[in-house]
Amino acid sequence: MRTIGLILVLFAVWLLFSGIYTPLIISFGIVSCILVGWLARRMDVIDHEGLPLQLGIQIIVYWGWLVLEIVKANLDVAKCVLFPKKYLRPSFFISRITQKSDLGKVIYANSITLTPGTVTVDLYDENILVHALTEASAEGVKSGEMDEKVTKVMGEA
Amino acid sequence: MEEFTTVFLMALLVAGALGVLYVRNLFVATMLLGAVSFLMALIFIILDAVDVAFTEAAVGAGISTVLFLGTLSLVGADEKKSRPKTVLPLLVSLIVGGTLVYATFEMPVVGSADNPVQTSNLTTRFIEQSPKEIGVPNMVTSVLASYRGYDTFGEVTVIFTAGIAVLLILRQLRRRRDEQTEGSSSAENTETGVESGPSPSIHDLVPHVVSKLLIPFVLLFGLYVQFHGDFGPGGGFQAGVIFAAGIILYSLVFGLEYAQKLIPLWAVELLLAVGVLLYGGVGVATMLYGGNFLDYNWLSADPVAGQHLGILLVELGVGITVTAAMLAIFYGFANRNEFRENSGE
Amino acid sequence: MSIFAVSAIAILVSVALALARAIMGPTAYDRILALNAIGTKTVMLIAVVGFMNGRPDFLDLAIVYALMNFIGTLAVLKYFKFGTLRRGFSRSSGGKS
Amino acid sequence: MDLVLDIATWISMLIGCFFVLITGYGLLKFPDLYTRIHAGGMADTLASFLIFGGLALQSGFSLVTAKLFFIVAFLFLTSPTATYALAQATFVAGLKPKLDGFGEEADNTESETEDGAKPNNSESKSD
Repeated sequence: MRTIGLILVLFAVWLLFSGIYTPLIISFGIVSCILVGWLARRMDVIDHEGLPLQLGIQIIVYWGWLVLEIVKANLDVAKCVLFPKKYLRPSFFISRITQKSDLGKVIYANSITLTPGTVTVDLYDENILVHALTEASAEGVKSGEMDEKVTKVMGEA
Repeated sequence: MEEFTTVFLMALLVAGALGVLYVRNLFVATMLLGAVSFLMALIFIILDAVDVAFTEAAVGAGISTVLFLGTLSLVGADEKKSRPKTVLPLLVSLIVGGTLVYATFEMPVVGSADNPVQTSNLTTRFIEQSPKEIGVPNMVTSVLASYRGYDTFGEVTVIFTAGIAVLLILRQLRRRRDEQTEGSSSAENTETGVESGPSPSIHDLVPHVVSKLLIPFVLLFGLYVQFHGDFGPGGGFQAGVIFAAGIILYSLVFGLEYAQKLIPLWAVELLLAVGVLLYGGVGVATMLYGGNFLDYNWLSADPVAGQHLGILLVELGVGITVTAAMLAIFYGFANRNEFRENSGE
Repeated sequence: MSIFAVSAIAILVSVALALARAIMGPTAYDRILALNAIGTKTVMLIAVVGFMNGRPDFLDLAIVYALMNFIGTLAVLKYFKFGTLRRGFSRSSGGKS
Repeated sequence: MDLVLDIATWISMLIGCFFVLITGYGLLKFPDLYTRIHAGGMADTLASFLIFGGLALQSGFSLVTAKLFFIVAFLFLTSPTATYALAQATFVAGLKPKLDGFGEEADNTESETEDGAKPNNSESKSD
C-alpha cells in the first residue's frame, strides 16, 4: 500500500521537476518511479518513518511555528557572534523527551538543531543531550514548549 | 563582476590546493580536496560550462571523497615522512609551470569575437546544424553522444575497464573473506533478513530516519538527470554517479551487507557489461541497418528520430555502466577493508 | 549592480572565511564543519549565479551539490567514528551480540 | 507590482547575506568546536531560507519555484542531520567543550553526560 503511495508521491515530484510533458518523458517518469518504488521496497525504507503520510497537515502548521522560532533564534546567535563577550554562555544539559516513536524523537532532535543556539549532541533512550549557546536558548529547550508541540503533531499526547 | 568572482575563486582554489599540499594528515587532505572540488565546479559554473560543473560536483566533490576515504581506511591516514627535499623536482615544476603561464599569454581572450573557438567552422556548424540534425536542445549532449560518439564509447570502455580491474584485483581477497566469515556474519544476516529491516542504533537514530526518507528521492533524481540530459545539464555520466550515490548513501547508513543484498555483486558485474554492450550494440545495430558504426540516422526512417533514439540508448548505456562501476569500486574497497579488520582480529 | 551580484559577493566572502577555518583546523571535526558550511554556501551561490545569468536550470546542479555535501559529510563522519565504510550507522549485524 | 517584488527580493536577500556573512565570521571567531557548530548551522536555516525566498520571489510561479522549494526542504532535512552526526561524533571522540556558562549546573550535567555516554561509547568500540 505504502509502496503505491510512494510511487505516487515520486511521480508528483517528477512532474514538478521535469517541466517537459511529452509522452516519452512522462512514460520514462512512470518507469523511473516504479523502478525506484521497487528498489525502495527491497531496501525496506517504506514504512511509517520512510513515508510519514500519517502526519498530515499538522506537520505543516508545526513547521510554520518552527520557522518563527528559527528567526528569533537566529537573531540571538547573530548577537552572540558579534558580541561574544557579552552574550556567549555555552552550556551542556540533558533534557527528557516525551515522544515515544523514533520518528517523533528525530523530528524533535532536528528541530532543536535547526533552531540556532541549540544543537542536539546525543539522542538516546528518553534523553537528549543539548549544547546551548546562550542562557536564553537553553531556557527555550528546557521550557519544553517545542517538545509538547512535537508530541502533539505525532499524536502521542 | 564576473572577473572579480573568477579571480576570487581562483585565489581560494590556490589557497585550498596549497592547504592540501601542506597538510600532513591525508584524511584532512581528502576533505580539503573536496572543498577544492566545490570551488572548481563553481568556476565552471561561472564560465557557463554547466555539464562539466555537474560532473565535477557529482564525481569530484561527492563520490571521489567517499572512494578516497575507502582507500584511507585501507592504508591509514598518516603521510609517510618524505625524503629530504631535492631541488630538482622544484626546478622541473617551476620550469613547466612557467612555460605554461608563458603559453597563456598567447591564448586568445576568453569570449572575444576573434577567438579561434568562435570563428572555427566546426563551431558554427555545430551551432547551426545540430538542432536540425539531432533535434536535442542541449548541444553538449548532441556533441557528446552523437558527433563524438566514438570518444564517448572510449570513455565508457575506460570506466568499464576500471570497474573490472578493481573487481579482479579485490576479488581474490573477497573470496578468502567469504570463506572466513561464512559461518558468522552471513548466518546472522539470514537471521535478521532484509524484510525485518535493520534496527537503528539508539545513537544514530537521526541519520537513519532521515536517510530512509531521502533515499527514494535521491534515486529518482538520478533517473531524472538521466532522462533529461537531452534538455538540460546532465546525462548518463552524472546520472550514473548520482544513482550510485543513492545506493552508497543506503550502504553508509544501513551497512554494506544490506546494499549488497539489494544489488548483489553479480548484478553489478552484469550491469557493468550490459551498459557497454548496449552502447556497442547500438553501434552494431546501425551497421546492420546499413550505416556506419554509431550512425544513428539509420535507426529510424526519420534521421532526427533515429538520432534521438540512438542518443537515448547510448546515454542509458553510459548511465548503467557508470552506476555499476561506481558500485563495483565502492563495494571492492569497503569489502576489502572488512577483510583487513577480520584478519587483524 | 543587481542584488544577485551583491549576494554572490557576500557568499563568496563567507566561503573564504569558512575555507580559512578548514585550513586552520585545529581538529578534524572543525574541518568537516567548515567543509559542510562551504557546501551549503556553494548551493546558495549556484542558485544565485543561475539567476544572475538568467538560467535557472542551474538549480539541478544546486540539488546535486546539496546531495553530495550530505553524503560526503556522512561518509567522513562514519569513517571517523568506525574507521570503516562498511558498517552501517545502524550497526545492526553484530552490534547486538 | 514588479517594483514591490523587487524591493522584497532586495530586503530578503540582503538580510540573508548579512546572516551568511555572520556565519562565516562566527566560524572563524568562536572559541571551540561546539560553539562553531552553532555558527555553521545558521547558514543552513534562516540565511538559506531568506536567499532562496528572495529568488523564489523573482522567479514567479513556475517550476523553478518548486525546485527552489525542494532545495530548501532538502537543506532543512539534511543540514540538522549532518550537524547532529558531526556533534555526536565529536562527543563520542571525547572532545571537551569550553563551558563558562551556568556554574555548578554545568558541572553537574557534564558529569551526568559522561555517565550516560561512557557505556555506549565502549559498546561501539567493542563490536
